[in-house]
Amino acid sequence: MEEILGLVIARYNYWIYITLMMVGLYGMIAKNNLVKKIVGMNIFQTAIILFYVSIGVKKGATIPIIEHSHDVAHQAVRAADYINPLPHVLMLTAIVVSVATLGVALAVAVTVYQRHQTLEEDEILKQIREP
Amino acid sequence: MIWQLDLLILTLVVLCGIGALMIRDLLGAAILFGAYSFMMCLLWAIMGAVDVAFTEASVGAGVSTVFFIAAVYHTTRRTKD
Amino acid sequence: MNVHYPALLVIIPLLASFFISAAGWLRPVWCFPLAVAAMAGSLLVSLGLLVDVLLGIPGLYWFGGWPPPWGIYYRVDHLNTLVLVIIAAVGFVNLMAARPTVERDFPEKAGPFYTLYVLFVTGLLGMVVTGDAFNLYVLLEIAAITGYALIALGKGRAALSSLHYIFMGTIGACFYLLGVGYLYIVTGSLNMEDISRLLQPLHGSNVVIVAFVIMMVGIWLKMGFFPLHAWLPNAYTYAPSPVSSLVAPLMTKVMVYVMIRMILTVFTLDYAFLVLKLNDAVVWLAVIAIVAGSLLALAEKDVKRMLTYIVVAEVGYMVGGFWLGNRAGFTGAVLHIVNDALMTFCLFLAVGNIIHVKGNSRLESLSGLFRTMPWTMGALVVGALSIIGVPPTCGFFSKWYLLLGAIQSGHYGFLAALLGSSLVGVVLFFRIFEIGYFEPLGASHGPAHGEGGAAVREAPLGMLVPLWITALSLILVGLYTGEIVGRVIRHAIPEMML
Amino acid sequence: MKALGLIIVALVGAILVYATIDFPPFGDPESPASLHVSPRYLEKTLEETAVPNAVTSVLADYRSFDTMFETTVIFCAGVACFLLLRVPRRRPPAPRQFRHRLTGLTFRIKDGGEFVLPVREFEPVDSIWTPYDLIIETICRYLIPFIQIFGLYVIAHGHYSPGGGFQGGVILGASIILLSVSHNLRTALKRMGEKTSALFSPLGVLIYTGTGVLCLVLGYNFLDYQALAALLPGGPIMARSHGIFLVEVGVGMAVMGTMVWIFKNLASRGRYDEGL
Amino acid sequence: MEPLPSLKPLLAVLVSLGVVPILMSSRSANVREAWTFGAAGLKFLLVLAMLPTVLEGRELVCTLAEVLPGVAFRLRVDALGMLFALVASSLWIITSAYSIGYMRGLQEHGQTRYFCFFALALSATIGAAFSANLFTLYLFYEMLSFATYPLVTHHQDAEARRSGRKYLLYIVGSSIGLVLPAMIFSYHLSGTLEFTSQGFLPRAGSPVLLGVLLFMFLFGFAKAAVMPLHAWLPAAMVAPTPVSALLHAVAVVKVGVFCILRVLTGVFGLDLLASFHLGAAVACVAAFTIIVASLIALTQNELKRLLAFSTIGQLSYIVLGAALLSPKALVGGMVHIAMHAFGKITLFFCAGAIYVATRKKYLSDLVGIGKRMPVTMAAFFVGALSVIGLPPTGGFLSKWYLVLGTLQAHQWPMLLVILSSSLLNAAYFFPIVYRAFFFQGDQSLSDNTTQEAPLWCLVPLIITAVCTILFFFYPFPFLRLAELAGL
Repeated sequence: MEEILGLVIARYNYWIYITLMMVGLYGMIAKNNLVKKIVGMNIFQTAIILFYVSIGVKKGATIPIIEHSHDVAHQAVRAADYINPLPHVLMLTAIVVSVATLGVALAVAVTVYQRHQTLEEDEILKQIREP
Repeated sequence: MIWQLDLLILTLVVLCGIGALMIRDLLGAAILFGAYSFMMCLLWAIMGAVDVAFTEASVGAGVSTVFFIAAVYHTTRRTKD
Repeated sequence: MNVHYPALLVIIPLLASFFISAAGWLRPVWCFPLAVAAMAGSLLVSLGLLVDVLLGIPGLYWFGGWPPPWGIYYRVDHLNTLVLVIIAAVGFVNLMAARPTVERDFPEKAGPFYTLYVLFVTGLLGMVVTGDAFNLYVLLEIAAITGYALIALGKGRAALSSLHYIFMGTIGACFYLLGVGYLYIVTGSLNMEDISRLLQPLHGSNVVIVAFVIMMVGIWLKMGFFPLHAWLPNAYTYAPSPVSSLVAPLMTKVMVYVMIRMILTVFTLDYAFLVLKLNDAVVWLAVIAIVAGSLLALAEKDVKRMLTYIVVAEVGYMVGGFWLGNRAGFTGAVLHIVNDALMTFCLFLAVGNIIHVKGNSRLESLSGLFRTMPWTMGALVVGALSIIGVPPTCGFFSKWYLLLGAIQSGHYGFLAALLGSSLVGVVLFFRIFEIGYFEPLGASHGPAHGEGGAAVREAPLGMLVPLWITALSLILVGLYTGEIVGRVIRHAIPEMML
Repeated sequence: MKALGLIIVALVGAILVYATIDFPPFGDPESPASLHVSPRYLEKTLEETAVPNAVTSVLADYRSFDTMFETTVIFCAGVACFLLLRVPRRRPPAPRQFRHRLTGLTFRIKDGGEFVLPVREFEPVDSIWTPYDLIIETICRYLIPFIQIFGLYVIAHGHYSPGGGFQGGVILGASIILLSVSHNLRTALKRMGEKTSALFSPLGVLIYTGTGVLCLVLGYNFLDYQALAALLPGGPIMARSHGIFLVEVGVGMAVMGTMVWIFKNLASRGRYDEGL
Repeated sequence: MEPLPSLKPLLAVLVSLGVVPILMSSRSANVREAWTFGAAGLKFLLVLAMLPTVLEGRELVCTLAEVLPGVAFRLRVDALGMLFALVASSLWIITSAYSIGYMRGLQEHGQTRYFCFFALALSATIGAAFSANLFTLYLFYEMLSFATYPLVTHHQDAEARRSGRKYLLYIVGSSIGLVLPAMIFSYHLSGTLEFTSQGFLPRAGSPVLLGVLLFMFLFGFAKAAVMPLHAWLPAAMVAPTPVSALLHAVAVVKVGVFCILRVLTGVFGLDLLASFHLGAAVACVAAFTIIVASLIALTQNELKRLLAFSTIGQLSYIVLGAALLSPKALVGGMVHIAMHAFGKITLFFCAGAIYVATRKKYLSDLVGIGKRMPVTMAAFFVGALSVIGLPPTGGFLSKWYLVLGTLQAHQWPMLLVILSSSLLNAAYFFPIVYRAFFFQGDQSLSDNTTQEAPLWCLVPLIITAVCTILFFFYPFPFLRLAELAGL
């Protein structure tokens, strides 16, 4: 019991990301409304971003902006003092990708609405089947 | 890192996410999604990812929500689920 | 020769796309020539890279001058150089064929169309050549987003199909990204070779297993591997024909390449075949994919849609061939990436021509086409023979290697599936030919209908020439199979493969 | 669908949980992710690029090639939205409506009719016109310049503090979007026309790629900013810093242009009328 | 002796392929037919030019590309291939002439297409004859299948469509389903596909595996119409008669048996077959086909269908010749390729001529036709003699050798089969001739005026009939080639 509890607490962020990811995935698969699906897609993507950011965290470290002063020569920098910047960089990219996907998805959804006058998937499929 | 705060925000994130999917109004979903993004941004700021948080604040909570609203405005708020 | 070739390969079309986009606002007539120049440039560079590889010059490029694993690097080797040439060539030839349709169907949007077109090819080229796992994701998204938009441009159901593609594609890409994250969390690196080195002692870890599984699922989603293919037929059917003849031949093949690359370079064959022992299961999945794809194709009444199911079946060929795990199967899979890209390209181009003239590609509208569109149908026959696997078209040779691989590894289910799908191919295509040849039944019978009596209503020359270039290349590639395998693919096979 | 969704979700969730058991503990400074590649970025960023913000230096230098494509992704999205939504202008004009600014009287001009009253006192409106809220309008009008200055600051100061091209670009874009939301799209279009925003995004990416090509032309690898030392003062290290700045400006422009462009297309369904 | 590198085989294959674009683009029928003749003559001359070298016992070889490791796209002219190519190329000239008469006489549509695919089919036939390995053979075999499809379905009506489907189903289905895996399996076992005089399959293979492979080949080459995969041949008789004549008496079906001969001699080798008693099994299948096909032929009323079943039976003679595993029988089988070709093509030409002149195709309508078309029916008689195997026709020679072969191999039952089949052949051919000359038919045929088919039709069938008799006296080239091949 102790062990499991320890496991749960030690990786709390990871559990949350899994939860969010599953929420998003469920939304994408099970929701009927196209915009809802898009919301699910975004939640899904942000969950992964949360995962990456969690990788970068270091206990006892600060944000990855190196302390510096202009007059003093560079002193040695200890990597353990700063949070891992690489996941942040990757996730900047991922955020941008997700907003780009969102833009395109919404544009396509608007196009769908213009053609079918509804955003409910079952209604659209019905319209297609019986023209 | 204040763990109570951390826990609170994590819980809020999940709630906002589920709420955005559950609510039967697309405009509401868009707003809740904005809230979700903002919570996420706070979370990342707490975790020390300032740049990511900054981007999420401007992109996720800002522009994405506006995009959603723009799209919903020109389609419909109605949703069955 | 030129050390910057790997970079130029991607940069030329990338730069051109910005100019095309700007030209769309300032001087719309320049869009097409710019796009042609871009595609020609990357085709030339890819040929240059091929020559380099043949001469044994390693194509390694450090972006920003940073050495791996800190920076991103591109790597051209025997495995990807052929894929590069095929992508660039298909992109180039299809662009030529696209012009009449684009100018007729959406003239005022030619600028953005060509921009996205060029960017799509850029994304694919980059995915193939990159040596960085995360960079691959970004390029994957470029190819995906441009693909979504281009597909949604079609009529009718296209928008909904594209939206489904967006959902599935995003899940696929995110699974891939998650897999990269898992690898990163245990290795701390993003460089493929570096990860592979660091993974050696970690083969027992849950994280690596899950990373492998989730990455494979993501990649399979993207390539439309049965049963994850649901998005593919609709998306490719309803897309405008210049788009489907670009996306359908390339996207799935590139994803197959990515699968091979990930297993070969990142996880290593040892891991995939000896530690996880998934190979038999995956080959059986491929068998199911082939059978299901062929049967679903039989049920279709629209030629283009039928072709999309053939694509699904062909994905099974390549995945199965690779997972057989022997030299012949591997050779077959890699050769089939090249050949299948060419054959599906040829078929989609031919169907594009039919749609250009007839407006749709339903079976009933094909009647009498051998008389009215003899050139298009001729090329369709060549493509069909290649899919069926008739020598000397290239389709035969990759099928040969796949069958040989199946026999060597004793996997008779795969053997039977391949042969069965060839036979289904015969039925499928001869159904089309019968309609084009016989119908309207009896109307052509009698002395009155002599030669040249029927009005020939062909597609414009600008679409026929690319089509026939492709059709002839099918035979040419077939005859040069020995060279291709002997000088390129053979060197890509890892030593440990039996 | 729901059942299928639940099954898939349960399956994927189980796999992920299975993997998580073997993860290094959360926040562990000894995890491989923190030990292998990233220390170099932290330790050498000042030395090699003279940029204290490690995120910026990794983003725009060590992994600048990624970032270039990331900007391209945004550009793609802009072009895609335009391609999908923009309605070509060849359709005949709908009956036009003009509203008198002071009295709120609205005139409707039929097809072929001509509007003879002094145009300055009137504004063209659509049928969906709603009155502006004075408070919002005024506050936004005062706020927007500050937002824009802040955006520029974020771009320029990305080397030393959180921020950079993306964030700055989005903020700049958001300022225009705010204008459009608080007034209407036509007002925003007057400040930043369709063509401007559509040209900003390729131009921004072009600046980025152009910087890389410049390095290539100067005999170094693509995006190896050292090459810029031949053109800019301060030696190879500072050249990297300057290169990063150039690139960030490009990103900012591209992101700003594209965000506005996407918004315009989404908010007006490609018709470029009043918008939201 | 070292094979001689030469481009001639390639040219012989390509000459008809090269003429296709010209045929397709030519607007005038005369120009088109002149080109056809030119190509046919050139092809025959090219084949003839290689004959002396082959008769000296040397081989010509032409390698184009090594497509798979150990497998090249290669042409090689040896005695057996030469024999077959000689028959096919000489008959193409005659058939071209006949086609002109037939097609113009009936005012058929789509003549350009017809001549194009005819030329293509001939290329494939010669290519198959000159194939140096199983891969090349398979290539031309498939090419022939697809090139003949438009010819079989030339009439483009519902019946043609049905027959076309059947044709494809049998021919392509068996080649992809059986030959292809068998070929790859052989490659897997031996690493090569090159024909050798002793066969390339390893001696040490398991008998079961080899037996399965053998039968996959035997039935896979369904063009040989070995029962039970014979049903396509009667169905394919919907094609215009010249097609049936050349393709279904000479090119297509002979390619089928030629492939089987190649497989028996070049892939397995007679020694291997003998050591596992596989020859007897093949012989049984062939014997069964011979008898059953002849019996079915007895019941037919449509002339072309009768000829089709007769062909099925005669083809199996050739298979039988190889399966007996004795040198004499092998020679008999090979010579039978030539002799049967000339005899059967005469018969088909006659059937076509009758159709052109009178539009009749049922036996019951042909009573008394001998008075109206005496030359045609005389030729028919000669052809029938040859197929039955009676002197003074070439058919006698091949059967003589086959009979000698059975004696040499001590296969008494097979002797019985051959003899009884000859009796059956006589039983279905002689009544036709007899009734044609000595019976009084219906009104339309009995007005005693001679009215033959057009000259373009008549001359070719006279030539082939004369050849049939001539070969009885001068069988030299064929016999010599067969003996060379049988060595």
